[in-house]
Amino acid sequence: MHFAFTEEQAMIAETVKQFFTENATSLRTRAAMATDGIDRALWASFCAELGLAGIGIAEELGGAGLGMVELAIVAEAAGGQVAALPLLGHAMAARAIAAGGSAAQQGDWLSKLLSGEAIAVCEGSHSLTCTDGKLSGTMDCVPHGGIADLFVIVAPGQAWLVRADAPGLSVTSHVTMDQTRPLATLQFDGVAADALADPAAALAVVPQTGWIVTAAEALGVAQASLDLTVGYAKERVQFGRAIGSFQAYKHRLADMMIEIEQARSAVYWAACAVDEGAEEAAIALHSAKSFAADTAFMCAGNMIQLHGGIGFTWEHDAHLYFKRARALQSMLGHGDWHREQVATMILGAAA
Amino acid sequence: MHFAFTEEQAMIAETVKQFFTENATSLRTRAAMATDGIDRALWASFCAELGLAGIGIAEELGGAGLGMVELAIVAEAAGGQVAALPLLGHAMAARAIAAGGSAAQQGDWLSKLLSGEAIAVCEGSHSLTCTDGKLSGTMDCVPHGGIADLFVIVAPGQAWLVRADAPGLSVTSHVTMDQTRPLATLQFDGVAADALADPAAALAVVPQTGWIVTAAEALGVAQASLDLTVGYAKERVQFGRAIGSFQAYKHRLADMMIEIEQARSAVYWAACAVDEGAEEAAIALHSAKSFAADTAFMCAGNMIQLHGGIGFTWEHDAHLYFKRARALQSMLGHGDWHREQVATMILGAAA
Amino acid sequence: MKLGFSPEEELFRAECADWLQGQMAGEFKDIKGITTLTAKAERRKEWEQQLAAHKWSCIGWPSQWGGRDATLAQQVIFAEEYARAGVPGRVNHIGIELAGPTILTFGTEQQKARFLPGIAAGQTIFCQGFSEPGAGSDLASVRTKGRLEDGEWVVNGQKIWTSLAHISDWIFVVTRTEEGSKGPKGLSFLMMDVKQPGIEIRGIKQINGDAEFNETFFTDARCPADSLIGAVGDGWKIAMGLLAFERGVSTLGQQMAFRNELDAIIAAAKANGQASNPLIRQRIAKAEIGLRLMRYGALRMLSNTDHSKIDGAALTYKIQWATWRRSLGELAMDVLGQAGEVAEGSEYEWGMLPNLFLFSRSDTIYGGTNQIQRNLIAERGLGMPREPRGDL
Amino acid sequence: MKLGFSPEEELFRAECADWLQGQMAGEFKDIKGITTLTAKAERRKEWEQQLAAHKWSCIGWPSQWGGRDATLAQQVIFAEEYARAGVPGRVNHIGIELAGPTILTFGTEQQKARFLPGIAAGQTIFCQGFSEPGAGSDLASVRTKGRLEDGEWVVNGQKIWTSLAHISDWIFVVTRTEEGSKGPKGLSFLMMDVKQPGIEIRGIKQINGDAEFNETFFTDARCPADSLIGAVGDGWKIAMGLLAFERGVSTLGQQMAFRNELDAIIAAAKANGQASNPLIRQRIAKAEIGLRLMRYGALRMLSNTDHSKIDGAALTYKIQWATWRRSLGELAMDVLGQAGEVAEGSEYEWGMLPNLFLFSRSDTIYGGTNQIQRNLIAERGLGMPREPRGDL
Repeated sequence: MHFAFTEEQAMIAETVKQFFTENATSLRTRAAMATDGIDRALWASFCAELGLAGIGIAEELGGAGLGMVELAIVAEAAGGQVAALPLLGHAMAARAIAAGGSAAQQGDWLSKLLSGEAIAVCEGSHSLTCTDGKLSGTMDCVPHGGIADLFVIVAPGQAWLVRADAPGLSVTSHVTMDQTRPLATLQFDGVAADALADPAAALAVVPQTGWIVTAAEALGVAQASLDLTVGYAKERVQFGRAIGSFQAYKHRLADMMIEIEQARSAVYWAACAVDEGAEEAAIALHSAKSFAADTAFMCAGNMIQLHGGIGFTWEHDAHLYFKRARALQSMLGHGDWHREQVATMILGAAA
Repeated sequence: MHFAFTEEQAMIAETVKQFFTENATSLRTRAAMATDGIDRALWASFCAELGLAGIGIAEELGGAGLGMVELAIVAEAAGGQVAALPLLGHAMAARAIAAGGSAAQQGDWLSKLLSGEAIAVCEGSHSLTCTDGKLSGTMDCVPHGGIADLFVIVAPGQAWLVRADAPGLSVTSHVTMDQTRPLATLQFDGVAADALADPAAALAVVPQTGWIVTAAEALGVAQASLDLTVGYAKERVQFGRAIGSFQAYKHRLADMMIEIEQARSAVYWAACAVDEGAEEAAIALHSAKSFAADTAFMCAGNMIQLHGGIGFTWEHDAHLYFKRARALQSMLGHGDWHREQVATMILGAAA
Repeated sequence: MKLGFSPEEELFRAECADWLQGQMAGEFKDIKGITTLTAKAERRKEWEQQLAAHKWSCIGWPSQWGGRDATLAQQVIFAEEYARAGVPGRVNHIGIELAGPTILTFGTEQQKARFLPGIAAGQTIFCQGFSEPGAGSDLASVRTKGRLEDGEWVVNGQKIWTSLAHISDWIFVVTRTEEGSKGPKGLSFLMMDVKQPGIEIRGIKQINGDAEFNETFFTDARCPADSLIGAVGDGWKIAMGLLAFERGVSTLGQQMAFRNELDAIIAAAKANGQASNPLIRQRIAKAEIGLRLMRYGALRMLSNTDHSKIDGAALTYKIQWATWRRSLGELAMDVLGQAGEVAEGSEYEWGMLPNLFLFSRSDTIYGGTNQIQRNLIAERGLGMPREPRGDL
Repeated sequence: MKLGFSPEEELFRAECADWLQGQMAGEFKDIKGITTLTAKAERRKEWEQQLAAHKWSCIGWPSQWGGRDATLAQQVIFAEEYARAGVPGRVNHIGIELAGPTILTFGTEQQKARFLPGIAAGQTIFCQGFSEPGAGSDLASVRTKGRLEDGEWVVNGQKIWTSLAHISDWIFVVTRTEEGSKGPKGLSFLMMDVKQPGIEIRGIKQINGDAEFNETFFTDARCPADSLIGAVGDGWKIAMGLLAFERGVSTLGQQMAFRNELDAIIAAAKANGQASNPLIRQRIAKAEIGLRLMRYGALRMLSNTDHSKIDGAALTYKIQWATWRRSLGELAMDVLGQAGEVAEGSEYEWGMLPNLFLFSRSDTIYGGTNQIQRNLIAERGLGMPREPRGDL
């Protein structure tokens, strides 16, 4: 029992933090926002130079090994810079293929995905129908759907690979509030789909991976919101005083820290519980996703408020964090839904 | 359209405020708490000297006339001193008899109630059964049930008068968190009941009266909690400063005032809407009861917090307000229930 | 205490409703239902003039200056019917609700004659030059300088958050006219023509992608000597008086806009099934109650005639509506779900509810942040010690 | 990062569980399940001694002083099994968790020999004399005076909120030993025998009708010169060190008590149907999540070995649990409904949940109010400027 980073984990944390701080700059992120919402050069160096796209994928499959704790470390750092990256979909997709793909499916895709040569997105659906291996129906609000080469689609008891250029598939990317992760609509008209060999195995890893990445990103967003506001509090003068000297301002910062510390416990508890196959993993995941996303929203909202007028301008980065935080709340299950899952575990199903 | 007190209303407000401040002292309230939870001498002078027990009862029935606005003014002042009085049950009972009683029932009871000679309590029940004019069953949590001479009991489509000394009725008074309004259990074993002549008319006035009195009491509790805390903030020194000079403390007081001002609008909106028979009366009543009770709880809780250690001692009056506030939240419908009624009005019934 | 309206007042209501609905069904059909402050600005200036032509522009003003000496009840009724008819907000609300009343209260007869007819007629659109960079909520820190030179005021400096400056004709400016003065002393209140070479307007793009606010730069901008309202050095007093007008009848019009927003949320919840989610039901009920209480709070402050005491309803009004509306934005997004994050068109432009969500983050900041509001409430309303100024 | 326990640790868990459950089923059956701090105090002193006799009294202490040099994991396991077995809280928790570690860290060898065996053996029950009337959260304002006279410290003054003083043998007292000194300077830390004529204890009746806290009056109270911990004037430093011990392994035991409270709420909700109320379900889920996060926050701070950096989990822990528990009290009452306001017996005495509701109002006050906690977090954790002291 040791609930702190190992030396290796601390080193990864430092490395990725430095990588994102240096490379995922506001300038580059804004350039990505103006186009399709990803910084391709950043993703390329993340995959190639850092080699971290393979975290959570076994080494024998060409991955980096390691586990959810390390994935959370990476996602937290990415979130801290609101980096415009397809990390979320990638992690879900690659882990789904690693867990549930046939050797051929793994061979076709994993090395391409881990090298950054291809980008995959993974999404769940309850409404697609599959007849004779052909998918029909619509999927809304697919994050980064517009830039994917491959879709991994999971449905109750089933999972498929679909190439973005498959005949019958049309992808419409939307102008999205969080411009670093545009949502797309996928229209399937009898699209040939490659069924994953072991859909149950894929289904087992997809939600946990998604929740950990979003929760860890949210933690990064929350911490960055606090850090940036603390910096501002020290330099900004109002009424002849550093605004950080106003007790109400200080207390608001303190409230952010109180939530963030809990969010941090939640994220690494969940990641660690998944890695160890602990019974608590389910409750930990729901706790982490709901708590961390709400914390990110609270902190990013406070960042705007505590910056005053400049905080709601386009020019300042606060709105990037704020919009990311909102997106993190609404994707992969709203907080209320996750809490209802926790309630079901301890109280039984709702009447 | 003039949403401010008339001169007469302002005068009543001043008179009752002075009356309660002078007479409903902490010492007397604590004496009442140690016995059966009412200050009989206070009730006697309220009825006899002030003659305000007849507010909301037509003058031709021996009442003081006037309406719910004036009743709210009285209840607000009583709440401001956490007075140990049977005002709530009295108002509901007397108005029920005035509205739905036969001339004989009115003659039997109204003058006794308005003079303070007899005390009545009014409560709703969904579980009592009435066979051949005899009531059976149990009623829990009847406020001041232990000191009533008369019970006015309303049920869907029915209403009865029951004397406290009626054979078959046993009344058990409980030690109650708010000692100024002990709750009692009433056990009916074939108790002879005098059915009110017009139960629908009684039913129409009972809930509105109860909600206005509790909401107005809550407003008084909230305002008194703020006033007492403001006084403390000016005199108490910590860290070499008046604690009221700490911005976090100031802001908390401001938050109380923000809620109280809304609660004040709510209470008098509801009272006025009932007096004018406005269509909005229903939504106003649910708004007033839920908002004012929550405000009272928030303010009384803050009063404890902002007094520090002394705030949670028995010696200080803060706990009297706090317990009254809690009781006001839970009686006559919790805030969540009232808000659900509002939701039903604007969204339709829940699925 | 009386909430209802008299039969005469109900007749007045019918008159307002008839005229307003007639306009929105007829000549001004094209602007019905606009909810933003800036859309179709030129057409809405024509609407201001149409209002004026029928004496509906500023009914609370004295009839001498184009008003109707309307009673409080009449003003309440007009605001309600205005919104009910789907008429868009007033592009000259600053002129009608702030500049006009300020001139009526503090201006000379000459100034009244010079400005009021243009404002009342919808010919002179006003904006407000208070905030400055580095002194967002701190009016006493104003650094924009004004000096009297050859019978003209010459102004240099910069204002920020000048809402609607880009469509305005005039601006009122708080300037520091006493060299070396500090704090609230040495400030003066000037009326200036926006359309002059010395004034430059730059839009500030906001979180929602729109630009309602501006930076306004003054470089030897000029106005005649008699554009000064009150005396030299009265700027603080007049600005404070003006801020009090903000809590006037106009609040009712603003509330009707909130009503539209809440109604849109209710409609969305009914349409997508969230109306049966008990958590959403509670939040919608709270929003509904909050909005009603805002109305009755406004009526309380408007009915209040005893100005010797602190008016708690007025003092707490700004933070109340701002906080309510910010929560409303969050509720809107939770009702819409992820779909609310998708724009309808191909531009970064937002429909009513997502725009509410984004824009409302500024409500708790401009016009005095929530933090400043709490200071004011505790200090003015509850007699707590003032926050000390520093000397940085 | 590792949450699970090793097979050896699981063996240790079995050992703890066996012994504790055996005791609660056998000799100490009569105290099983007690949840208040004060009930059956004498019998619980015997329990302290039983723990000591089997070396379970202070397992984290060095074995030289009666401990087991237990690892963190072992301490976590013991705390969990202690609560799981339904063993009541430690009446000597202040001795074991605060006084003992303080003496271990700051005491002389002589003092260790004098005090530690008694504490470890459950013979010496300690209480804490920090707060004073008029200086609730402000330790630097201590006015109780100590002077050295004929080889003895003589203490005069008054302490307040002395939890459990009425059942204690010893008290540690922060006194002002330098005449005329102010603030954190000139304070000293003394160990004093409670049972002497110069010390008088008066219970303070609380909101819940109980009296756990006390006023403690010192009138020429005495202790030998070598009862001073550290040097004269070190009182502040030692008190601050002691407060850090409050965030140790004992937090886990406290959490197990919280677990019992939340479980009682869950059981009540299931019994009365509130478990199907979606609003209550959300609140129970939030409470559950909050409690779990407290556990992992505590494990983070206990696992943290890098003391050069601010430990955010430790710094935010007090306000986190206090606020959580206060909300839990409100949740309990909303689950119970009006019935929760009725006492079971004929005295003003409360069952677990209503008592939680009432008593938890003090959690956010004693040991540093939430307001003080936020100051500390912002100042120590985030480097914000300190609140200035006044000179009143």
